[in-house]
Amino acid sequence: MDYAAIFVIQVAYAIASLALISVGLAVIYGMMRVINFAHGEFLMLGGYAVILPVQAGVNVWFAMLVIAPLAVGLFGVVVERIVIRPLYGRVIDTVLATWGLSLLLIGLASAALGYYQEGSKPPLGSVVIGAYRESVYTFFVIGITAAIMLALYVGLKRTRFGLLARGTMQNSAMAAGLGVDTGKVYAATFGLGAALSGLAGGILAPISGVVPVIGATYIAKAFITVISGGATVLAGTASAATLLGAVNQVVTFLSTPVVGEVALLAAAIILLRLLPAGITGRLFRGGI
Amino acid sequence: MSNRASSAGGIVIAALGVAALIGVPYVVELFTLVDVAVYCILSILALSLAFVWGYAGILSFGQSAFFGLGGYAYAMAVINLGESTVPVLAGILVPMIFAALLGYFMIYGRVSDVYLAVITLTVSLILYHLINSTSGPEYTIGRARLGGHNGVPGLPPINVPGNASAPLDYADTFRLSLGALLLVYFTLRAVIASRFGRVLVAIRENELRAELLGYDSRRYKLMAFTLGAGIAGFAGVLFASWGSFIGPSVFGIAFAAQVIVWILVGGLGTLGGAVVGTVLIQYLTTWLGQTKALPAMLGLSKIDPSLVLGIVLILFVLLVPSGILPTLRKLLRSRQAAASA
Amino acid sequence: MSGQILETRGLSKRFGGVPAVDGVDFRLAEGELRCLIGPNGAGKSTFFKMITGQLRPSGGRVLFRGEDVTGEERHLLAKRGIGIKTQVPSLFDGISVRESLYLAARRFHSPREALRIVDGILAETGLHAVAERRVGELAHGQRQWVELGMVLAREPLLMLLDEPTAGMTPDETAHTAALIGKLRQQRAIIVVEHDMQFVRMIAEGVTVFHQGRILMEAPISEVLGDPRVREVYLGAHSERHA
Amino acid sequence: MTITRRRAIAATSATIAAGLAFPRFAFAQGQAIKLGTIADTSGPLQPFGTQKLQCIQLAVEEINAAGGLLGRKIELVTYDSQSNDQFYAQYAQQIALRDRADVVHAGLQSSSREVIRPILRRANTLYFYNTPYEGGVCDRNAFCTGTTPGQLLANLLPFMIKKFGKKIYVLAADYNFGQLSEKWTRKIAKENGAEVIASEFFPLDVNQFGPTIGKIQAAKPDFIVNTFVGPGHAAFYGQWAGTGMKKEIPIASQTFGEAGEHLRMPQELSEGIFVCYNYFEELDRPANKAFLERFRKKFGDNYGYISDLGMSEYMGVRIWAEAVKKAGSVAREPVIKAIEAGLSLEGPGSTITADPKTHHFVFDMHLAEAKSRKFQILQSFAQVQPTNPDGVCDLIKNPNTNQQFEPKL
Repeated sequence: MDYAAIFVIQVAYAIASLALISVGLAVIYGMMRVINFAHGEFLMLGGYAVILPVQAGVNVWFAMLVIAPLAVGLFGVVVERIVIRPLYGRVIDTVLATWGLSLLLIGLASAALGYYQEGSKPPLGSVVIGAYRESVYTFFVIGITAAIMLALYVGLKRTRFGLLARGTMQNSAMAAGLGVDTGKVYAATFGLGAALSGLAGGILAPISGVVPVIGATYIAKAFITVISGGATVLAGTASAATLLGAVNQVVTFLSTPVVGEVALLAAAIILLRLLPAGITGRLFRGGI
Repeated sequence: MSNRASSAGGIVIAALGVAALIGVPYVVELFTLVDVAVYCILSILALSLAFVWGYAGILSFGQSAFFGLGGYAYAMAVINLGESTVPVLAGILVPMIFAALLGYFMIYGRVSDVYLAVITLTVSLILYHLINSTSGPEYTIGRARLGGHNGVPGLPPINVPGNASAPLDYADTFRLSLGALLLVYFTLRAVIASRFGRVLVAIRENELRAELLGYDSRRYKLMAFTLGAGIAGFAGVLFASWGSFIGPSVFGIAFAAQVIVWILVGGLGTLGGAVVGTVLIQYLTTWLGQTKALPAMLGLSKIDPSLVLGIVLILFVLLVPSGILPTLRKLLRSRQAAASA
Repeated sequence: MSGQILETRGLSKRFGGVPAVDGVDFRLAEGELRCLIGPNGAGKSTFFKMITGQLRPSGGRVLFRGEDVTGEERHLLAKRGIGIKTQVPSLFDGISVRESLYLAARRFHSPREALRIVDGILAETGLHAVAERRVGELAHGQRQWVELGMVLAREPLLMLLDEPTAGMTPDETAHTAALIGKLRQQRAIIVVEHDMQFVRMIAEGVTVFHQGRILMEAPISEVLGDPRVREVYLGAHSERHA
Repeated sequence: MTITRRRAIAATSATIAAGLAFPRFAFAQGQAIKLGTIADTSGPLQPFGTQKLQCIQLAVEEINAAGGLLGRKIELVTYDSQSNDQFYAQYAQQIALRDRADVVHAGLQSSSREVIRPILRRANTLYFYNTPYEGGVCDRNAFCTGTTPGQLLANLLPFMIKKFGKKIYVLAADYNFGQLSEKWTRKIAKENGAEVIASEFFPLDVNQFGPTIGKIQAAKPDFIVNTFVGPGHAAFYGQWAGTGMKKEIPIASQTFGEAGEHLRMPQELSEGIFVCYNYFEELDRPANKAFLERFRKKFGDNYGYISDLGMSEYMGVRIWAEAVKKAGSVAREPVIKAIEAGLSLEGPGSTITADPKTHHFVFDMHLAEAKSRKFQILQSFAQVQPTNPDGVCDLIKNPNTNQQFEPKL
């Protein structure tokens, strides 16, 4: 019975972490149709934006919830200006340029920081569930992911920025005609996606640590989640993360982490064959 | 005019190639042969993607997976059989069959360009994870262990067909690799000039129109994808034989990225560009693995190769999007025009 | 029945619940030339797309020469002998005019035959001057000719022409009208047109589409005098400007 | 192309040589002796590769400073394999065929060793593998100076079993090192009346251990034995402590601390982990103190930690140099014969002595526990013999043997 509880918690955690690592990518892809191949490295930067300040004595929560999203978000705005903007409309070129950015960031991080795993213990301690113990931080990750998704929903649905952004993405010429500075909206949207990635990287850093190539362990999963989810940012990410996260973790419990990962990827490919436009391709047309 | 120029170019390339095949082993030292051989082999891989992406318009971002499958198929077969003729064929056929299945899935499913790119890359990563988790002794094909992360070391090289006790030496390996490169290059040129190739280009330009004219674009694309996989697999066979080793890193994201950088740097939509890009970039990364001069100049302890690859990729996309070869041709042409004016 | 080259029965297409084509029964005889007219959004292009396999019908059937071809693949429909010139020219921008025409002709003809057809079309359409240019470099009117030429090169039994004269000069339009007049000797043709002058030049039979349905089918003179047609056009017109 | 390439290479090697040249000695004319090495100095294995390369550099520099070998200078030829076995294949060919190195000291992961070992054997280039590993390599062309399970696990496991109990849970890296180490663990456990109740293998990029930690709790072992490799696996320690299991189930590791993990991790994560190596910086020996001083002088204080990984490289180069001196030649055959004569050398951590039959070495082993970011030595075992299961490897009797022997269960 206790083992069942641990099992359920771990499945919920897998779903949450999948949604967490995907949501920044989903915002950028869903709203701008830009496939950001440097997404994994945005997560990596978010991780360092927590680990390094904490070593310098900064409070871990402040680093995680403020520094990481802010730093990576600002970086995203700069990247949009230099690399993404000249390539709008050239989907493949954007993929290649962001792939280049990804390699560049890995190279920079390994030159500057190396591969020394600092290691840290997740804050918040542990709880006892029957004969088992579970880290409280696991619950924190599940909770904060739900909070992020909710905040994003409200933000895109209810705020002026959300309205402008959605309008610009649907018809930029029209939005420009109405006096919207579409350049700013694109930059802000990319920045928002980057900030979410930074936040996600920061939240995961105390668990998995950070090394320059850590992005590679996230990137395939994030892509698959976003693409399986389909056109809508939130409903897509949430539904795909739920399905794939559950498949991944259940199989991992039954066998090994590797088989779990393969099951996730295979499930996604079958899904894409059945629903080429993703889970929400048909259901939530025009939603978020 | 341009046709005549390009066929003249072809004759020059062929002549130089044959001369190199015969002459080079007598004049350069052994190691240079070994080195040039691997450049030839990787160029064959690049050519396969240059064809699939540049002419058939299929964004196969996981092209290196077919290279890896070819290498692994060769490795498994040659360890079991000893003689290399069947393993070489296996190394070509296995990736082709795999590509035919995967391609059927994607192309007949009418998966869009970008999704196809992500799916091929993901399939490559799946293979990476799968192969990487086969270290245990239970993963054995006949007498050959898949080896997981260890890879499959100590492979017997390709031998003179039918005679397992006559493995190719370094000079032979060089001749085989260069010969294979020339063969693949000219075969692809012929394919592109054929009706099949011309229809492929038409499909790349406008798939809908090609279908409205009665061409079954999916069949053409699947055939091109499968052919490309066979060529990549062939390169994988040569690579495994060359290094006596094949390991799971050929399925990794870094290697997949490299192949794309080669094409992009050389010039998408050309065959020669693929070779130029491969040689340049491969030379650069190998050199970075051993140089001390450049980092010392920049005051760094060392330079991470991915840093350089990243910068090259970004700069090319932003500044030289058509790649080296087409840009050079354009420059040359405009200079000729200026001179004749 | 053997006289019909094309027949649709209750052909329908809905986009997210909104009907674009709504139960259309349409007949076209062998060798007939018919014009489709109707305001924007009346469903004409959607109708064409279902016949050529670009869209799968939500309901109803398409019969070509008496055979049910509903939902067949595009290339198979093309193989049966249906050719279409789309509303926005669908071309091979990166390759030359001659190569485009050759690829169109070569699909169902031997190389020698294909070359002969290409030369004929280049002469007929006046494209020989730009035969070696890349299609992407041509002016809009010329692009229309290239597409028309590609449809002709295949020598289809049924030609669907969606606004063939859009963007053409009056001279070119007249030339097109003459060409269509000549072509109809050998095959059935459906033309979607807005230009009533042009319609009058080429056709006697007209089908009027409105809101996804056939409003009326009659000779051109009758259609132009019909109050319903006038209302549809003027109504739609005033709505657009409201 | 060829010409520019050669020029570039010439320029490169010149720079390498210039960096190492010692102006104080005028070496006898005659070519320098070439010592080739391939190290993972970039990529995820960089913390290991850097340490290993530095130890080789120090050893070479010391030998050159003392007048070189046979009056000739040693020239170090270095390649960065970028944590990629594919590059090992490429550079091994290069070292053997182009550089024509007299000896190669290279290899970190067992997978990289198995890539280069056949290449160097075919090229008749003498090879030293200076890394603790899973044991069993039997190849006359190769010498292995690292510890083997017969030295490491055979001392660590009985200690753990006596102290904590008989139920063992194994966590290991998923390649030959981890796979074979797990086999050895089962064999040695059985010999000591204990039992491996479960084993899990992880590819090197795995960094999430939630489900595994759940499974361990369900299995309730008396202790854990891990063979973790690389930065991804290091994330386990934080997750383990985060679950609060740290105090419940002790850990013995075959690799912990080898990249100085205990120095960088929060103290509570490393506290109480048991290890057994042939070298620790903490060893209280004059030779060790002098070595560390020389190392710090060359590389500064901020180098991390030197473990048996680095020390094996240092000793590998040293014992090869000793053999060259004894043989009076740098040629392969005399050098092999010199070592096979039972060559012995006093080093910073231990006296090491060649085992002629297996081409492995005998040395002192030390069992230690991580305490306050240091290793506290609990017990030492003098001159422990290397692994040679059932004495199957005998290179004196069967010099043509070329395989890796595995434990029989």
